[in-house]
Parts: sequence; structure tokens; C-alpha cells
Amino acid sequence: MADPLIRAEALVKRFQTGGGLLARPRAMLAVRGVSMAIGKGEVVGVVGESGCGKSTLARLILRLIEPTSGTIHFDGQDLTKLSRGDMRRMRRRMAMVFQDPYSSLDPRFTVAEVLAEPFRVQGEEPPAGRIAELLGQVGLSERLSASYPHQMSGGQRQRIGIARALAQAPDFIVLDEPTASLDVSIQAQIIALLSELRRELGLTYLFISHDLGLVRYFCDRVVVMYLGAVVEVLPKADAPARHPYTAALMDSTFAPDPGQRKTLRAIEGEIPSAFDLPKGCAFAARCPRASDRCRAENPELSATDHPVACFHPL
Amino acid sequence: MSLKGTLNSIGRALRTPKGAISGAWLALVVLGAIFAPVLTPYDYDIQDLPNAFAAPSFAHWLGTDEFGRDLLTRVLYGARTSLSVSVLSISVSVFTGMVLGAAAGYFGGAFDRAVTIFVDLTWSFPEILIALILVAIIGPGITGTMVAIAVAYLAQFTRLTRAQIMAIRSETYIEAAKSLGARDSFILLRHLLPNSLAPVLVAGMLATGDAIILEATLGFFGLGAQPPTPSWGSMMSSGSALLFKAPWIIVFPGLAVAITVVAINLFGDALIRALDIKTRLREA
Amino acid sequence: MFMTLKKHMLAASVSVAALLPLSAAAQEATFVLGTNEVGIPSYNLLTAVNTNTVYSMIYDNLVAQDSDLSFHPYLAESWDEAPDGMSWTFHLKPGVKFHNGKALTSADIAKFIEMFRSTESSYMVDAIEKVETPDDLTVKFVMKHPDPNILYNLASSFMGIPDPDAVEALGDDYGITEAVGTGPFKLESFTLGQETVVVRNDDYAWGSPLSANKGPAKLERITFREIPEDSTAFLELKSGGVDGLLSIPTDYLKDISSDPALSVAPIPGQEVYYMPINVTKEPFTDIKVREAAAYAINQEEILQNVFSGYGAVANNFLISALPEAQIDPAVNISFNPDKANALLDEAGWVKGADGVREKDGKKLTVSLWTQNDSVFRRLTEVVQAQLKAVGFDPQIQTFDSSTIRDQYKSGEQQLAVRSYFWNNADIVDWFFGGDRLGYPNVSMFNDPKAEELRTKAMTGSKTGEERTANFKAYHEYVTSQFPYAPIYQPPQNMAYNKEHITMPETLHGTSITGVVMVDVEAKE
Amino acid sequence: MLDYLIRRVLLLLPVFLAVSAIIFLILHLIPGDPVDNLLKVGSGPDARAKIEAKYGLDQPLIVQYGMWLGNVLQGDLGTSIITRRPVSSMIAQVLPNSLMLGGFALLFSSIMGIILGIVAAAYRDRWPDQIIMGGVLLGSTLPSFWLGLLLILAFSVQLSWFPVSGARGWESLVLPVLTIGLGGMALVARVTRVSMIDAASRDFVLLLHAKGLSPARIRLRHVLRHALIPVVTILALRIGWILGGAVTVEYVFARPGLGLTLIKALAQHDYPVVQACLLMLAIAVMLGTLLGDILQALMDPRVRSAMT
Amino acid sequence: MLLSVENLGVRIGKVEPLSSLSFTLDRGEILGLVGESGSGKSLTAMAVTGLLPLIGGRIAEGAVMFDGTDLSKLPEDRLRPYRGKRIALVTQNPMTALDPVQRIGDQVDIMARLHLGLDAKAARARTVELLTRLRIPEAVTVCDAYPHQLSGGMKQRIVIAMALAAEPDLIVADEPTTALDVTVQAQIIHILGELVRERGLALMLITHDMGVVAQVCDKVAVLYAGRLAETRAVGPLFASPHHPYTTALIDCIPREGMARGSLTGIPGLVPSVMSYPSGCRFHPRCPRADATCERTIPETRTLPDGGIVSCHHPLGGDHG
Repeated sequence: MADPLIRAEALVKRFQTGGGLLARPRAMLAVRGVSMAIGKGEVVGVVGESGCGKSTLARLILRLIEPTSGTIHFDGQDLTKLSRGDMRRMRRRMAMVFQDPYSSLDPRFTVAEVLAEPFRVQGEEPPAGRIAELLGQVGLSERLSASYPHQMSGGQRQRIGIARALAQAPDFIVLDEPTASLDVSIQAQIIALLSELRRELGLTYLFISHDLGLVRYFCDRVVVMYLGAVVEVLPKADAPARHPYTAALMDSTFAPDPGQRKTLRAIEGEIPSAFDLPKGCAFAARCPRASDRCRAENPELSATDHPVACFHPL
Repeated sequence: MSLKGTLNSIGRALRTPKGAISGAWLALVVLGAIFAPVLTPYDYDIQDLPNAFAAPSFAHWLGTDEFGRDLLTRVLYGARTSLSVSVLSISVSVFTGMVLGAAAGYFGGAFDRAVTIFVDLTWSFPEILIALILVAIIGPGITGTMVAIAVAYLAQFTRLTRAQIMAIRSETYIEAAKSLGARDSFILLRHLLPNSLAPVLVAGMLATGDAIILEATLGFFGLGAQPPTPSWGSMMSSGSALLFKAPWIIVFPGLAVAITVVAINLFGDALIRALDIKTRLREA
Repeated sequence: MFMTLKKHMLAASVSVAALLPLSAAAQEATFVLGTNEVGIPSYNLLTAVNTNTVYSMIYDNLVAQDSDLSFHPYLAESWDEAPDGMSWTFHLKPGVKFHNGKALTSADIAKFIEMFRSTESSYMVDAIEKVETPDDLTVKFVMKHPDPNILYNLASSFMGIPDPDAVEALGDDYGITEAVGTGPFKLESFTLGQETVVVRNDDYAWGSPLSANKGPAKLERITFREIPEDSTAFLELKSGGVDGLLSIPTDYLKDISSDPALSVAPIPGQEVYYMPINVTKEPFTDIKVREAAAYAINQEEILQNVFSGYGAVANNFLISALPEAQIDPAVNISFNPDKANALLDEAGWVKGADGVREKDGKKLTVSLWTQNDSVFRRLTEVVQAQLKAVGFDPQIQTFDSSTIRDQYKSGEQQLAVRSYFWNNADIVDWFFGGDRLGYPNVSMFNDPKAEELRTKAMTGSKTGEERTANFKAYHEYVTSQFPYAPIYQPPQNMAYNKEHITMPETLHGTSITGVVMVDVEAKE
Repeated sequence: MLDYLIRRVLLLLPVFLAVSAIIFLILHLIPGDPVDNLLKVGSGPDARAKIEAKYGLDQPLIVQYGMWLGNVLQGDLGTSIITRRPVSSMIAQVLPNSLMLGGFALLFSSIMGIILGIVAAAYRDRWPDQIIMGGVLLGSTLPSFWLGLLLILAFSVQLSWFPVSGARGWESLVLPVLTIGLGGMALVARVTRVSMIDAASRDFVLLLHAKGLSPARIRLRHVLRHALIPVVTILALRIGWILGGAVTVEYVFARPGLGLTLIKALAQHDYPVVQACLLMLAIAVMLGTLLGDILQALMDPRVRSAMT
Repeated sequence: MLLSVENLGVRIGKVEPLSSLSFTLDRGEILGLVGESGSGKSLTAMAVTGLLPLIGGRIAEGAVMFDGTDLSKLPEDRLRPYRGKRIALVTQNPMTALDPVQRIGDQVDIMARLHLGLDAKAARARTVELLTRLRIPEAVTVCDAYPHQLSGGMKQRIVIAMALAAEPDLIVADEPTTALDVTVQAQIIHILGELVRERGLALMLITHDMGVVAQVCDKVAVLYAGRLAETRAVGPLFASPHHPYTTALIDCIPREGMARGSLTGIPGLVPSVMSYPSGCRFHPRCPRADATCERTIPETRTLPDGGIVSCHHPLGGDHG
């Protein structure tokens, strides 16, 4: 990739909680030195279980939260160095679709107002016909433009959320579990819509999900995260897992085919708390292949075409 | 919330039996207060001493007070004072509380901490005490009463607005607006305030009922409206000494307060249901 | 932390426990003090500005005054006045003992008089040059100038005799935790603003000739409660919660006389309601405006309608029983609306459309101060309406009855409604003396001629007759300058539950004092 | 838990300082000079200066505050300017009355309120609920002084069951307790009802039913336990209300108490007394919130964990 | 047959969110109840456990035959002995399923004490044994913990332990893994499967995930908008679904090696209870729908393999 659209380097985000007189302050590393690049027109998936830092990563890349350290380059410009005004103008080129279609729309805004907002925050008015055009792009009728969110179904709302992201014709959209709270039949519709939009508009996506099956279906490359760090990058959606955690994720995904029943060898234990990370590899405690080295030393992501952070890859 | 939406909600509230009855009473009181000069042949301040302590009769439906003034007339004029004092002071209180609460809730930090401490302190003290202290500082009379009521309830609205803002601040649509590049002022004015408005306004309406009682209590202590201006509280204040001799002097203004406050509460309940505040919040 | 407080709380909880079941012991009674006596801070008459009835239970005076204003022996068996009025000799009753067991001697009297010179009421002993004590039971007052009023002062509640040594010894606690007099009752407990409990002095054997009972009182224990609201006090009496009200408002007279259990005992009136006019405040610097305000007050209407016809109208500053009240009828002030209107017209105040007079674009808006007891509030509202009728626009301002005195000291008042309780003409000096501006001289009246007449009245009289004449002249002149408007003289009545207590047939003394109380009996 | 307790109590210190400073300052905003009260008529500026010096009124505010606070910490609340008596003894005289009135009112309103709340919640939206909630609404909207006067009229004057006024014996407690208690009861009943309904709709209650427990047991042993958490918090906050908010009732029933002492002192500009009364109330409020927090921690293990 | 639901209809207020539902379940079997949100899955669970009155609902028609007794006809006090003792419930969200102010041990103990009559000590011993069986480490310590101190997966195991404690015949598990991470979901599904095999339990597993169904269930009932679409053994159902909705549902899940763009979803919206379409409720979204589907409710027909399908135009044996 000669000239990626997004290049994040060594992103770190530390959150502080508590403090004050009644509770001791505790710090957690939500994102631990993540680097990644996304090429123009590419769809990169980030997959991991709850608390792995994937949503934080998405927000860091859009600079919705400030990184503790590290840089993000967008089309060659360092976002972390931009002034507030410049960043605001830059936001026309990037957008985000959120997980919860119910809370991502202001209940007091009509659809037309929701879709006009991207223009209004930039001090403009939407061009005539743009709202109808956006509704058309996400497969909704123009008649909906006077409706309020509570009058619509979850799928319709998520389409509005997508239309809002498209409003300023961005280059890059972060999709933060856009289908996690939808029914499966609707999830498939939305995924299909997103694929179509990408093809038509030449968009670049960062797709965040906990559903490895869905990510492998939808994305070109897959980044697997565990406890704030990248453990493996699948160069192709159908590449085999090399990290034991990726393998465990694959094992835990059931295909809708009784013929493919798995003898479950589910990994034991649960994700440790991000507040007190174990020394060494964060996955070691649950890993069937863990050695003493894994418990003492933290493996780095290998610099190969199939990067993996494991001392004993598959 | 749009004006049309508000009117619709009020309309919905009025169509429930609770809302209809309480709304009718409130309308009666407000109209009575406005048209008092037309509605009664008597003056509220002209004394007719030989006619003092007249029991309710055809000429004086609610009787007369210790100065021979028609009690119904004074209850109607008293509604002017009681209602305008409570509505005005609560409006000031709601407005100030919203500004303070919104700023504290949105910006957080030291300002938030200062506001929270102030609010917690005043919130822990009974309103009547705060009001009494303030009236001692400002001096008795209508102005003192209004300032006292406004400050006494300030904590409530600041707290509520702050809580609302804090809750809404974590809604995804706020993050969505940020992701579009919205400034703080845009988010505050377009999203946070409009969405926290309805519960605060309803709370303000309910507090108006409490303010009527507080005004009456200050009046009872002789610190409210000064004679001969009637207010429900000051009427009861002079009536309390005559409880045995002419109970109607205290009974009727007391009933006016009680029924009006009940009506405000019932109407508030109906409005809460009509606005569907809780469920809408849950939905959002 | 809060050690002291804790101690007090322990003590208090004990006393609360003691209060709980009031055993229906035989000789006990509960009275309610009049609302004008509420809030006495202590029973130390050397620091007192006000006194109440209980003072006369604890302290005896040298002489006693009866309801007909005549004087009688008390702690003094007899007394002699020098023919030139320059000395008074009092012969003390032997065997009188203070509550602490100490015998009363002439030295105590002498010490007390000296201590009294530093009180607010020191004018009462101003005329005394020195006190001589030829023997233990003889006291001689050597006078600076004759003072025919000395007997009155010695009989007043301000001059009951305490044990001066106890006063010194106890300091700030005196009169609160303990009070030592020679009276028929001893102070048991005093809760500020709530109640005072006194118990019988069993050694008492020096009752005055005004009492039928010369020995220890019949009641063993009396509780005097302070209830600031007349209606509550009345309800307490009506429901049997208390045995008597020492003073009842006229409002309830009818109800009480119709209740077979209750009885009313009339006491000579000593109270006058009046409206001070601040002569230093515009527009009342103009005597015409003062005059108009005074003539606007309809005394008869107030008597008939606010006080149901009980009592009498007031036309000058003093109670009618005093000879000094009999001034030139032309100077007396009574309701005359035409004159009031004419005077205001003359002064340039023209009636506007709303009935309020104006002059040079300024409205005739004036402040009208009053205290927040219900009688005052009611009376003031009527006064407000009456002033309004002639074109004033009075704005009522209400103050707590205990703070209004301080407010007057500011001199900001214009008009006010007040009352005083006194049965001697020297009250004119108290309220209009040029050296007491603000309070008690609420009118801020300071007139050279008045001061001249005042000095003459206070210090220049050799005999009673002379004094009467001087005070009459002083009173007459003050009234002619309109620094006040007279309003009303209420009757003084005590109400009691005749099923619970027996009162003596005739009440001697100037009010319900210890002289009366020794004869009161509880029914068992 | 102990750790939390210590921290929670320590947290009261800065609050106490802040509150005491505010109380001290408020008083100096009130117009009117208490010294006027002490001055003998016609006395000169010397006498005034002497009195000001005696009460420390000639010192800068901050020094006055320091002096006051120092004395307060030693239990010396000063001397009343009006009555010239130690304030601590005045407070000690009225505080038991207030505590008794407040305590019984709290007890009455909690017990009655909780019972009514439970019944109303059990019959949600049916007639017993509507009658109870209607009555409760009425009880909370009647001005307390009015209610007090009507109670006097009915029970003291007409029926002669209870004394009209004062603080003598338990009989005199009945009407004031009822007057204050009715308002408090309304609040408690409303909160209990809402939180019973809220708690009953939680998932774990459904599961309790599925476990085969009897509905009565679920309601009283599980749901009530949850519903009481907010009730206890509110009741603890009410302590300040009950001590200070009783002022109207104390006034109507001529019942000595903290509230009455406070408004009297306020009207008389008796700084030391006002300060002491407010301080007592503030301490009551602080202890109330402390008690509320501790009770909450005892009732809810989640709160306990959040503290450590 | 342990459980036989016959023509079940449920009413809440004026609406009838569930109607004419039939299926059977025997010991040692796992029945998957699938459908999108609002299809009536959870209501079925409430109906079977007799908890409908708690949410203001009632069984309006049909029968719930459990071990020969029609539960729908029993009054509350005769129903209670079945709850917990013979029919246990596992709810969707382990975060809220446990009483937050009660210790874990006490919440599990009560089952054995109430239904098996054990004393406190014996019940605790049993609880510890059960927790250990469910692979909860340090079971004794966990008994003294409060729910908030445990992770979601752990809590769900506690809920399962509660369900097992009184040795029930039937467990109704309402989306037991939806709120959990995928690795933990796999663990829980694994445990449930094991329990059914070991103890001969009947398990009614409610889920929206066809993957989970394919993984563990023996038979499946597919619900759409409050009606039964199809119920069959798991193998034939996936191999040759008869109802177009079943097909569509299976096709919504991306599978290994599926080509991009082949996932299209089901067009249209999931209907709400307030506005069920006429005729076959699936007709607005169905590619095979015609005028009949719009007007007439399809009859249920029994298939040769014992399954039931409810469609005017069922698919043949082979499709795709």
C-alpha cells in the first residue's frame, strides 16, 4: 500500500476512572499501541469481544477522543496536529455510523433535520434536493423526511444514520457495529446496502464488529483485537487463523448447518479485566498453547504479510 | 419541542378525566383572577367595618373578613398575587436553573463541582427555611417573597437540568453531532437543551404548586404581600387569629390553595403521561 | 466537640422528662401572660427594659399601689416625707427574708438604689441624692429636689427589691437560672419565650394590706406561659389547657362571658393605642399634615368595630384615669375628616384621580409601621384605610414585635401604630423626651418649649398637685404639636376558669400582681 | 466498610467548613445592627465601641469567623445578643423538643408511608391505589399551617382531645406530629409505591417467580428490600427537613423548637442564635446524608464495592 | 411426550401477539424456538412457565400439556409447585437475572430448600457441588459473593445452576447467550448440551441465531409474527426448508466461503404486534406471495417427516 488513506501509528489510549475522596483512581489501557493503515477503497474489519478496545480505536481514528499518544494521518495530514477549526472542516471527509440506531438520532429531530445537520454544523444549508437524494441512496422514501425517529423501525433508523454519514460525501466511514442491535433479516439488508454504497461511491470503510463470520464476509482485511492490542491481521477474509485466539473465535462461530457441527473445544476462562492486565501475553491465561515465555513476555506483532502476535502461532 | 407538539400534548392531557377536571379548575382560577374587577361588585380594599365577620350569605358568598371586605372578592384578587408571584418566581428559577445546570452538566470540571456543592447544600435545607432567611435579608413584601421562592427552588431545577444534560450527553446522537464537527454551542442549544426541556418544564409546573404553598406560608408569617393587597397566605394569616370567631376567613383561602395545588399536581400528572416523558426518554 | 452542649442537653432532657406527666397535684395553676408581656429575656430588673407580671411574684416593693392609685405599706411598714420634700424615710418590716434565707436590711435597699442608677430606667431614682441607713430597718432617701412621684416609682414593677449581693454574685446568670427576691413565689425555672414556673415561698409572712392572705400563698406552684398568639391562648383557656389569661383581647370577651365555665375579672386599664408621627420626616415636618393625619383617625369607629365597643376612645396621650389627662378639651384630638381634608388642601396636597393627594408631582405616600401581632395588624389596616380616606397613601410595613424597637432607632419611620402600658403621666416624658430620639421617642419630637415644660414637670414639682399641673401643661403642649394621634384605650381584663380556680372578690393593685396571687386558690 | 466509613466521615470536614463559612456569612448580609439592641437609650459612641469589642464585632470578618468557629468547636456557641444567655443552653432547651417532634413525625411518616406505598403498589391502578394516592396527594398539598389550624379546631376545640399548644406531655405531640407526618407520609408513600413497582418489574423478580417462590414472599422479602433503598435515602435526607421544616408547625402550635427559635432570632438579628440554629440544622443534614449513605451501603452490596 | 403445546394463543390486553402455536418436546431433546424480535418467542416461554400474568397476559386458547396436565387450566396456587421444581427458566440477561443484594449461595440454596426440602447445610453442599459441576472455580467463595462481583458468563452459569438445583424435567432457556461474548456463548451452549445428554432433561432453547440452532438443537420451531411458520427436526429443516421464511432466515447468516453480495436479507420490515398483516403474516416480505397469501391464513400441514409447515406455497424438497 503506497499511499494509505488512513495511517494510525502506535495509538495508545489510557482511561482514568474513580478518583476523588471516595474511590481510588484506577487507570486502564483501552488501546495499547495499535498501528494500522487503510488503503483508499479498502474495507478493513476490526473484530474482538467486548472490552477489546475496538470502539475506542474507531473513535481515536476519527479523533472523537484524543489519543494518549500516537498519531493518525488522514490523507497525509496528521489529525492530531490539526486546530479545532481545521479538524471541523476535515470532518466533512470522514463520518461514522453508530451501533445503536435508537440513540444515535435525536428524538426531537425529523428525518429532514437529521440529514440537514451535517450541513448546519458546518454553517451551511443542505443543497436543494440533497435530502431526497440521500434518502434515495439508502433506499428510503422521501415521504419519511417529516417523520420522527420513534415513528420508524430500527432498520429504517439505521438507514437514516447511514444517510447522515453520507451527507457531506465523505471518503471514509467508520461503521461501529452498525447491525449489532438489528434483527438478522435487517442486518443482512444493511450489509447489502453498505456493500452497494461502497461500490457506487468508492468509499473506504473501517468496520467494527464482534461477529467474525460477518466481518469475514464483508471485509477485505481483518484486524483481530484482544484487550486493547492487535493480535493478528488476516490479510484476506478467508485466510486461516494463526493466533490461537483467532482460532478460538472461529471455533465459537456456528454455521447455520447442522452438518458442520463442531465438537466444542471452547476455550475456558474469561477475558481478564483491562484494569489489571497480566504480564506477558494477555491471552496466555486462556490459551491452550501457552508456555512460560508467553506468561513472562509480551509478543510483538510480526512484520509479515500475515502479521500475528504470538510465540507459538498455528 | 415544537409549539405544536406542546399544544398537542396539552390537548391530550386535557382529554383525560384527571386533566379535564384539574384543567377546568385552573382555568377558572386564572380567569377569576384576570376578570376579578368585572366579576364582583366589591372592592378588595374598601373596608366596611360594621359589616365585619359576616358569615357566608347571598350577598357575600364566602362571607366577609374582619374589615367587612367581601371574601370572595379577596380570594379572587388573592389569586392574582398568589399565582403571579409563584409563576413568576418559578419561571425565573427554572430559567436560571437551566442555565446553571446545563453549563455544569455540559462543561463539567471545577464549575460543575462548585454548582454541585451549592445545589447539594441548598437542596438539603427545607425551602421554607431558605425562604425565611432570604426574606430576612431582602425584607418582607412581594419582591422579597419572589426572590426567596426563586432561590429556594433553584437547586431543584439546576439539579434536574444537570442530570438531564448528563444523561443526554451520553446519548449516541451527541457523539454523532460531534463526529460531524458540531461546536459545543451547537450541541448545547440544538440537542441538549431542547431534549431536557420537557421534564424540567413539567417539574417547574409541579413546583409552581409548591411555590403557592410557600408563598402562602410566608404570607402566614406576615412576610408576604403587605396589606391591603390580598394574597391567599396573608388572608389566612390574619384569619388564623380569628379561627374561632370567623372560621370562613381562613377556610376559604386555604381551600383555594389546596384545590389549586391539587389541580396543578393532577394536571402535571396528566401532562407527564401525555408527553410520555419517561417512555420517550427510554426510547431515545 | 460539643461538650458543653452535651451537658446542657442532658440537663434539658431531664427537665423534659419531668414535664411529661403533670401530676394533678392540688394547688397548681397555669396562667398565660398577656401578649404584650411576651419575650422577657430575664428576671433581672437591673438589666430589664420590659417587665412582666411574674416580677411581682418574685419581688416585693417597698410600697404597694392599689387600683385607685393610692399607696400602701409593703416591705416598708411606714414612711415619712420631709415637709420640704427633700427627704423620705422608710421603716422596713422586720423579719423579711430573701429566698436565699438572707434577712432584708436597709443596706440592701441602699445598694439596690445605687445599682439602679445604671439601668435604662435610672430616671426613676434621679431625684435621690443619696441613701442613708441609720439602722438595719430604716432607709432614708436624701433628695436632690422634691419628687412627688417617688412613691409611684418605688411601687412600680421595675423597683421590686432583689438581693443585690445575689445579683452581683450571679452576674449574667442572674434572673435566668436564679432570681432572689422576697416575694411570695420563688423562681423555679424559666424558659425564654415559653414559660416561667414559680413555687411557693413557704416562709412568706409579710403580705401587704392589699392581700387578704398575709402568709404563704395558697397556690404551691404556678406556671406562666407565653403564647404570642391571642387566639391560641384563648383556645387554650377554652379547652381547659390553662386556668387563666392575664389579659384577653376584646375579640373574645363575648365568647368568654357566654361560657359558663369561664369568668372575666376587670382590671383598671393602663394601656393606650396611638399613632406616633415622625416630625422630622417629610411631609410631616409640616404641622398641618400631622394635624390632618391625626384628625383622619376615627377613634369611635375603631372602638365600635375593631374592639366591639369594649374600652374607650383615646383623645390624648394618657389614660383617662390620670388627672393629667384632663387637658383643655380644645386640644384633645378626635375624628374630623373635613378638617383633615381642609388642612391638607391648605398645605398644598391636592387630591388626584385615584384619591391619593399629590404635591409637586409627589404622591402623599407614607410608611406606616406596625408589629406583627394580630391585633396590631388589624388595627393598622383600619388606620391605613382611614388615612386613605383623606388622601394619604400609607404603606404598611410589619416588623417582629421584638425588633421593631431597634427599627425605630433608625428614625426612618413616618407613621406607626403603637401602644404603651403605664399609669403615670411621666410616660409623656419617656416617649417625647428630646434626648431619646428614635426610641422611645418614635416621633423624634424635640421642641425647645416642650423640653422646658418637661424639665419643669420632671424635676420642678414639690407636691403632687404641682406635679399634676406641670405634667398637664407639658402633655397639653405636646399634644398641640401633633407628634402623635390618639386612638384607643382598651379595657384590661383577666379571664379565668372558675371551675379550676377561685379569684379574690376584689382585685387590689394596679394589675394582677403577687398581691393578688397570694389569695388565688385552686379548686380540688 | 470501615475504610469507607472513615473516608465518608472525613469527607464531612470540608463540607462542614464550607457550610459553617456560608452560615457565618449569610448572617452578615442581614440588615440591622444587633448592637442597637444592646445600647442604652441615649448612650454615646463609646458605649457602642465597648459592646462591639465585647462581641468581637469590631474585628475583620475573617477573624470573627475564626473566633466563632474556634468557639463552636469547643462547644461554645456564643451568647445571645438579645437574651444575653449562652446560646448552647438555649439550643439545649429547644433541641429535645425538635428531636422528639421530628423523630415521631419521621417514625409516623415512614411506617404509614411504607405501608400505604406497599398496598398501593400491590393494587396498582385499581381503586385502593387510587384512593390511597388521592389521599396522599391531598395530604401533601395542604399547607401545613392550615392543616394544623384545622386539626386544632377539630381535635382541640371541638373534641377537646388534645391540647392546643405547647410542648407539655405526649398529648401535645399528637397534632403536630400528625401535621408534619402527613406531608412526609405522602412523600414516603409515593416513593415506596414507585420503587415497589419499579423493583417488581425487574428481571430477577421474574426469575424469583419462576423459581416457585410465593408472591407474598417475593413482595415482602425481595421487592420491598429493593424498594426501601431509595426510601431510606430520602428519609435520611428528610432529617434536615423535619427539624427545620417544622417551623410552621412549631409556630402554629406555639411549640418551642429549633425552627421557631431560628425565625425569632432571625427577626431579632440575634446572630449567635441564628448561626447556632443553622449550624444544628446543617449538622443534622450532614448526619442525615451520612446515615443515608451508610444505610444504603448496608442495604446494597454494590454500593459497598463501589467504595473500595 | 413431556411437553406438548397445542394451538396456543396468548392475549395481552386487546392484542393477541401469539396464536395457534403447536409443538412438542420430550425428555433428552433440545427444541430450538427461532424467530426475529416480536415473533412471540419469549411469550411462549412465559406461557410454558406460567408467568404470563406477571406481564399482564393470559392464555386465551389452546393447551400447555406438561406431563399429562394442562397447565393453562391450573390456578396460580396449583401452578406454583411446577415452577422451579419441574419447569425451570433461564432468562436472557444474566446481568439482571440475579437479585443484586443477595449472596449467590443463598439464591441458589433456596431452590433445594424450597423444592427438595433440604436443610441449609445440605442445600449449600448441593449448591457447591452444582457450581463445581458447571466449572465455576472456587465455588465455595463464589457462594459468598454478590452478583455484581461476577462476570456475565459466570452469572449465566449461576442462573443455570439455579435452574438445575431442584432437578427439573424441563428447562426453558430464553436467549441465554445473547448478552454474552462469542467465546463465552460457546461455553454456555456447550454446557447446556452436556446437561441435556447427561440428565435426560428437556430443553426449550429460544434464540434468534440459526447458527446456534444448527449447532445444538434436535428440533426447531420457526416463529414469525406470532405464528408458527415451520417446525421440524433440525437436519431436514436446514437441508430442505419448506417455509420461505425459514429459507430466508438461514440465508441471512454469512457462511464460510459465501460470495460477496449473496447476502441480501429479507426485504421489508418485521411487523409489529399492533399491525400484523392480513392473511399469511409473512406475505409482504415473501417472494412467493400471491393474492391468496394476502387474504387467507394458511392452514398448517403435517409433513411426511412429522414436521409442520404453515404456508400456501411451500418450497419443495430441494431448493437453493
